[in-house]
Amino acid sequence: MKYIIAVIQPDRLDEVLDRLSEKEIHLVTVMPVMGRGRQKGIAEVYRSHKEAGSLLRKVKLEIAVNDEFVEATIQAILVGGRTGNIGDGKIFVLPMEECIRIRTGETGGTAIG
Amino acid sequence: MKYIIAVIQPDRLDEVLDRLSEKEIHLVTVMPVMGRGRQKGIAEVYRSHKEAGSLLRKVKLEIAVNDEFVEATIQAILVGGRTGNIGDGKIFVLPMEECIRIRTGETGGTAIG
Amino acid sequence: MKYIIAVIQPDRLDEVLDRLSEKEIHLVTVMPVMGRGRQKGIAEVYRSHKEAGSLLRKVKLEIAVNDEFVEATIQAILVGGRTGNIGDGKIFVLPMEECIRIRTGETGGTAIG
Amino acid sequence: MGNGAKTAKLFLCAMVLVAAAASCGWADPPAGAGAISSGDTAWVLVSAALVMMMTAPALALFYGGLVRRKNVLSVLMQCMVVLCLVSVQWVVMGYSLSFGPDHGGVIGDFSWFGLRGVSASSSNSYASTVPHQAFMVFQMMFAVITPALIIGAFAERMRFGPFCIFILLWTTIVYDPVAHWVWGKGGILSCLDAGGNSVKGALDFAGGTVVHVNAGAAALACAIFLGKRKGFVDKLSPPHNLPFAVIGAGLLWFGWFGFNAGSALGANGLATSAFVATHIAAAVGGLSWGAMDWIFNRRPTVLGMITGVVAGLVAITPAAGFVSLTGALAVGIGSGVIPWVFVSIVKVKMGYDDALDAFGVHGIGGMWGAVATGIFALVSVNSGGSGLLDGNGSQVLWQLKAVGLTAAYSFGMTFGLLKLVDLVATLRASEHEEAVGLDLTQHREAAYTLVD
Amino acid sequence: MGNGAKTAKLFLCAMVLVAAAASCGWADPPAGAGAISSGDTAWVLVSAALVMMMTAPALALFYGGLVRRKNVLSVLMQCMVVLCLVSVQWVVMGYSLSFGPDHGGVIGDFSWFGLRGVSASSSNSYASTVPHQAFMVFQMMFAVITPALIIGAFAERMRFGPFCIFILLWTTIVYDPVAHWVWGKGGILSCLDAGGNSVKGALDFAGGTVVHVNAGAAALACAIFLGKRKGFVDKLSPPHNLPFAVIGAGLLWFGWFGFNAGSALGANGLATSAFVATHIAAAVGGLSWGAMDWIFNRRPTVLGMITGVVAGLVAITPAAGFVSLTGALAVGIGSGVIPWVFVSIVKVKMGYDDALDAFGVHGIGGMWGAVATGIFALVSVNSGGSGLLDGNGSQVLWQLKAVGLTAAYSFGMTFGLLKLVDLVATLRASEHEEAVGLDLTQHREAAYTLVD
Amino acid sequence: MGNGAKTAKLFLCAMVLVAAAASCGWADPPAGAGAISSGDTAWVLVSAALVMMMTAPALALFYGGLVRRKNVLSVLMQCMVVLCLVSVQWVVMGYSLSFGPDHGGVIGDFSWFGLRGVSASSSNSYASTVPHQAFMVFQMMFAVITPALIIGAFAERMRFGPFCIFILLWTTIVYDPVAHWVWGKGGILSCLDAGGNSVKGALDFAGGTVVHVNAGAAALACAIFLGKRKGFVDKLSPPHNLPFAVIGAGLLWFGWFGFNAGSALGANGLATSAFVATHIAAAVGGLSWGAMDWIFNRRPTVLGMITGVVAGLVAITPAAGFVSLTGALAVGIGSGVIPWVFVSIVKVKMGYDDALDAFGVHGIGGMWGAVATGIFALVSVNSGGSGLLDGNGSQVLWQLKAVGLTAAYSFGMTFGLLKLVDLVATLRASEHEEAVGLDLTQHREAAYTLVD
Ligand SMILES: Nc1ncnc2c1ncn2[C@@H]1O[C@H](COP(=O)(O)OP(=O)(O)O)[C@@H](O)[C@H]1O
Ligand SMILES: Nc1ncnc2c1ncn2[C@@H]1O[C@H](COP(=O)(O)OP(=O)(O)O)[C@@H](O)[C@H]1O
Ligand SMILES: Nc1ncnc2c1ncn2[C@@H]1O[C@H](COP(=O)(O)OP(=O)(O)O)[C@@H](O)[C@H]1O
Repeated sequence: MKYIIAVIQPDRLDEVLDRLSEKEIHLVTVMPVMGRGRQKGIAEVYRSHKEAGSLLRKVKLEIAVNDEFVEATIQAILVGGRTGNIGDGKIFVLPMEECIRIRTGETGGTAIG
Repeated sequence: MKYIIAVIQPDRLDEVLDRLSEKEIHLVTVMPVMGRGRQKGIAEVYRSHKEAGSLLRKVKLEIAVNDEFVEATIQAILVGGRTGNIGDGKIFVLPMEECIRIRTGETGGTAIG
Repeated sequence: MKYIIAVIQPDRLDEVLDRLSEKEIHLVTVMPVMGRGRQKGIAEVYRSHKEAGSLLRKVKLEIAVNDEFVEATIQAILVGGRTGNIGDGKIFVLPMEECIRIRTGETGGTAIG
Repeated sequence: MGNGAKTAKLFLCAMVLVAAAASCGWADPPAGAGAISSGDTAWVLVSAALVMMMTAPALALFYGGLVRRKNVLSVLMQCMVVLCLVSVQWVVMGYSLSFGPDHGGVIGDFSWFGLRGVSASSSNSYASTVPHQAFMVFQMMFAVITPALIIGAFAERMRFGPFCIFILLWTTIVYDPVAHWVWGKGGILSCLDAGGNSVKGALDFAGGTVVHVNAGAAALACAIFLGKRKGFVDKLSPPHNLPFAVIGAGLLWFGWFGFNAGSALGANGLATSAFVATHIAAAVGGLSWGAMDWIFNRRPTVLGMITGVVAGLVAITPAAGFVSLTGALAVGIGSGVIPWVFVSIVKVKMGYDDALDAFGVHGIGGMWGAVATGIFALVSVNSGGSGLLDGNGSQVLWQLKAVGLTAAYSFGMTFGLLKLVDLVATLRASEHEEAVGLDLTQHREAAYTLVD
Repeated sequence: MGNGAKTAKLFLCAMVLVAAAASCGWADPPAGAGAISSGDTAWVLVSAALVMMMTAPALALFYGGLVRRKNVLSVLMQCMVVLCLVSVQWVVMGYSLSFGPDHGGVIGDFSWFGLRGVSASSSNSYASTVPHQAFMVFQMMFAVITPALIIGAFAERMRFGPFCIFILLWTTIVYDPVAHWVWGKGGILSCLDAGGNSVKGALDFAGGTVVHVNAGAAALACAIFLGKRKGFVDKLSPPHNLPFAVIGAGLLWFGWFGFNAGSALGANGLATSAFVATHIAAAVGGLSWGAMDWIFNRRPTVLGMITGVVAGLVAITPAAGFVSLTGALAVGIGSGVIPWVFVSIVKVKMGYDDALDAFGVHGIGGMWGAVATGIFALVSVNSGGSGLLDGNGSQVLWQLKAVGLTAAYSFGMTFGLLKLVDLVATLRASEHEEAVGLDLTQHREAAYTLVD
Repeated sequence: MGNGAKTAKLFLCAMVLVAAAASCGWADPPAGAGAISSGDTAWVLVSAALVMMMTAPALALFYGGLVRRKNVLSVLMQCMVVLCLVSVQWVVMGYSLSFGPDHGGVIGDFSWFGLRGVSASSSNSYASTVPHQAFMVFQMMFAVITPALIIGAFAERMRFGPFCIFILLWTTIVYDPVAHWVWGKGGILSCLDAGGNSVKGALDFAGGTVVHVNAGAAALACAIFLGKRKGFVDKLSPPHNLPFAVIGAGLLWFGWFGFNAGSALGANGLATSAFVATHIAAAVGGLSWGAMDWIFNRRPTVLGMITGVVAGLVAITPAAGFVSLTGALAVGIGSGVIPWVFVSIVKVKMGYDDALDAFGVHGIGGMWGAVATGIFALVSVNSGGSGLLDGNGSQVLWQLKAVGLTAAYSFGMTFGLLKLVDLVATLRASEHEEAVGLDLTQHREAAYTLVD
């Protein structure tokens, strides 16, 4: 089982979610984040004071999947999230040891989906 | 050491925190997230335009624990978070290699609590 | 490759980001969280009703790095984040198996930076 | 929710009918008496606009900021609907029932149904220097805000359909008679007999009893009838947006000048005196509540300050046109202390869930204000009222009578109406609806996006 | 963006010139006629302040709450800039072009350039009981809000520099003539001939045609010209802050009393009548839209309610001073139903992206109101206007003529102006600017912090 | 914090005493002279309400939106407390000290203590057509907003208890005398001698010197005395909620019509002229600041626009009733340019931490306005004032004298008072309090929930 974390552009979220659905990956957790990356932040200016302004709004997705779904998940995110511009973001794959469904107490591969 | 991630219903947060405290698990990080799961989102309607509306408000907890606390943590979340309805959420257990307390620089098992 | 998670005091963020930059660690994802730790929360009072008030505002950083950067990252966070008071927070190091840059599809160590 | 949609269809049809009905008559009303003053008319119209603004956005924000994120829209919606619904009820029959020709001191009648005979150009003896319709529309805003105040009691757990029905019944069966008792010519508590002559009666300059005691008692009934929110008292999130509540309080204060000083029905010395008294009571109410917080809870809180300000405004409402500076200061101190004690101690002991303290602030504050009016009213301020300090102790009894009668009637009738409506359509949101929040379940909307 | 900075330099220079130019003349204007009434003046000044408040913060909030987080400042900024820019244009020449001496029924002239001859102390025959400048400044606020309404159509995708140029051209070339046609003495649609005598013309009490149909038609042109936002229609985030939109709607309602009842230009029976009609149409508009939502979308929504309220206010605007309660109720029902159908069904079929329904609400609502005025105007309410119900069917034709002419002129000219401006500076934000959001790309600011 | 609670107890006791004290006298005041005009009274009361609204919620929002999330409530609280505290001080003695019988041109006295002799029904010669109390309450709102403006300088780092003491001292020892100098009969800078006859003096129509220069100089003293916030200048988060600041600015603009046009103390030509001048200066101020941003920072910003608008309003305050359109345009341009240069360049060089630019905008803007009044005042606009353009160069000297005296006195006394208060109770929040935020540490509240 893997825990996949992806940071994407906010306006690609709907697209990525759709692509994931197409591959039968329905369960996702989403949250707003700020990111510092290669994409240059736009320096904000408040009453002529320039902010460092290195942080940009991004969206983070977290998806726990069984091993056989890892590739499909990555592909879906790549297809949905890619614009080809700097700032498209990253996918991180972490190992996961256990998954439990709170409602039923089920564990492991069956709990994940 | 494990890094436990749980996604729960927002209104179960206080209950889960209490259950965790009872088991002497005090240190927790909490954040609001949106989740797409089996629970059908309620389709929002704005001026007769129906949103896809698949994302629901959830709360995510992250708890780093020593191995001997894993079971207790999971149990506390299960007891506090379960309503028996779809949407109760999941617990994910990830391996963790190191933990450092910023204040003291302590590492490992002693830093965790 | 490691996935480093740090929870710090909100007002240390700028400092930590600067320290990280100095060590050539530019890529970071940041988000606001609430934390329950050893630092006693301040009990809020609303119309004489005291809240449990155990949750305090914190900031979470997530940084994916190649193994050789782990130490530098931790040091930067320790230096930038430490005030010496309870509540300074923690650093968690998780193993990471893969990293993919969405824009190019690159993977592994080259994708991380 | 078929019920709801049906109710909605009924709305639409009813309004078409009302439009049709109103179309007979109204056009050229028999002239009243008294020359229209442009200054007084400007003042009354501005005041009416200010009081309208108190319901939305002021009260809506004040209440909306105090609930949880998932219910804020439901509170805003309830305020908007009360504003719309009661306005229509008022022109159709509410005004006539409240201020129309008296029947036994208890209620008006349908003589002015659909504003028949309520002239836009000439005045009525209720307010002899402004058009009759200006008086009517000013009074409308009071009828609107009263049920809106009750929302605070049942916030976060009432279903929307039954809410609408309840409000419509409540304004007709509770507000209209009570307004008639106190303000209508010939009303049992009124200072005017059916012929418009001055008689002994309860003093209520701008609605301490009619609006606040009335709404407060109804709020208590609602809180008890609907029961506690899940998680009450210790597992409830704090106010989701206190700045909203502060904006709301600021705008309420602003609007209250229309409410109280506007009740002089002219731009004159009485309006000025009421304006000053209103402002001072609000300021002192805020300071006193803040001081109580500071002394007993170790810190003065913003929520405390604005609650005290509102309590001060509530308490000065019946008194504004009757008391001097001394009275205003005294009313202010009392309204920072008495509701504070009630909300912080008594309420907690009683254990009911009045979500936003509609009873604690408006009910208790209104009662204090009504009694204080009986104590501090001075003939030197307003020849129409003298109180205990002027040696007229009986006025206090009149005030108590008005408060008692109104509170009892309002509490009892509200309870009855809730039971009635509950038979037709369950009032209380289901456990699931409450957990998910009223915004999504009742209105299919979310107040804020998390991501974009 | 060198273009932008250049425009900015031009601004500064232009303003210095204007100040210099205005300095010749103006000082001691030839006195008009009519005694100034302090009550009427108080009312008109308050009304002007209220209408100013409608553009910022009311409309700004209403619109700003409905867009995405990354564009909210751009909408607020556009409202502020319109307010500033058009105010200056108005005193320089807009007022003169709109209300100055008539030329062929089509436009005023430059006689009152820089307010030359527009007295602050004596009145003009447009409003005989208030200072001429009070009338001027009241009218200014109408000139301001009209282009601000159009913002709803092109929200989230127009670059800021060209926007400023467009607004300045639009107010001069579209608003000023249309205002002259309908309200100027001698205007082709006006009820006053060049000598100020009553003649047959279109009825538009407070700007149903001049403001709403005009802005609505321009909005449609903008939506079509600029094209759809990326992600339209299914990949767009919902309103980022609905409570803001509700505050905005509440304040719009409050301000609209100045808009409509202020248009009586005095604190009198007519103002009172317009006040009541305005309030009732708003209330019924809200209820009707809510009912439509409930019936056809299963739930009444807050956004629906406030949209209906605004539609009701839009539709009653031309009618406020001409119709009785019946008319107001009818106008209200129509404005909850007709724009609802348009926005929910017709617009969807047509497929253009009018981001915040500026055409659907103001255009369609304004048209309905204009026609309804022709139907429901009663001489018993206002001797200056009779409609179909009074047996004067020809009034409906006048109304249709005014709507048709205004809509056609506004739509055509707007399209032309957009093309023109687009030649000089691209109107549409680049794909990247749209993705990152206008706040950061156009203004280097973020509306909210995420962390601190 | 025992200190705080003790202060709070003192509040409560003091207020009871005040109520008692005020109860002797006041009742039936000796009548003044002049017939009350309902139109003028309506206008002054509305204006007083508008100016009250400027402090809360308008200024509170403007300031509150610009600070960090953890301090927003502390700013709102400070605004509310100033409003409450100064209102009470004013009726007790502030009004008497400011406008009561003159003593040596420096200060009034306690003749009108507790409003003794300040009639609600008859007028005083300060304003002969409205009740004396209406004038008093209108002036009260100026006394309220002045210290509230200073909050911008020490935002995010002042402890609440000492803040309260400081404000009370400041309004009594700084505001009241300065108001007397400029507006009181016989004041050293006043245009009225002790007998009420016109004499040479400084022109300050609505408080450019009394309010803005005064508050600005005090703000500078506070910024210097309290020192920099931790993280200043590069590690401070940007404004946490700019839309709040925009709402605040919009409402300030709206309220400023009461501030400036209300200062005509009647609904007449002068009010109209002041209304127009106010509006135009605000608009041009916004445009000019926007243009400066565009030229020198590459993008026009929303924060810049609204800062310019406020600067324009500040600068036109002393001039509103004295200048023509030309003057208003010139004042507006200057107030977009001069404070911009100061805030963007001079302040940065000087390096003090005036958190929200209270000195930069109100101090500098107020000085510019005061001088500009001396330049652009025209007898043709107001027979009471002529400036350089009218050939009366000495007026500029009077203006400079007023500015200099006020700024010096205010700066010096403020510094002294801060030192004094600091001896009793530390003004500056501890490092820990500043890091956690004032909301939690001073008030035990959080503005927003993160989760629910
Ligand atoms: N190594 C990393 N650790 C944590 N977050 C990262 C890392 N690399 C990228 N990110 C996140 O992804 C976002 C996009 O990265 P960026 O470098 O701008 O784009 P790209 O990957 O296309 O070059 C960043 O804003 C940051 O939030
Ligand atoms: N595999 C997963 N990966 C990421 N998040 C998940 C996953 N499964 C569930 N979640 C999170 O848990 C929430 C609840 O899941 P849901 O399927 O609705 O409930 P249940 O587990 O009771 O069937 C989801 O909204 C989502 O945020
Ligand atoms: N074991 C843990 N699991 C998850 N979050 C933790 C853990 N320990 C600390 N945290 C986070 O770090 C924050 C600071 O921790 P705290 O115990 O207050 O400080 P310190 O580490 O200086 O004693 C907490 O509020 C919490 O958000």
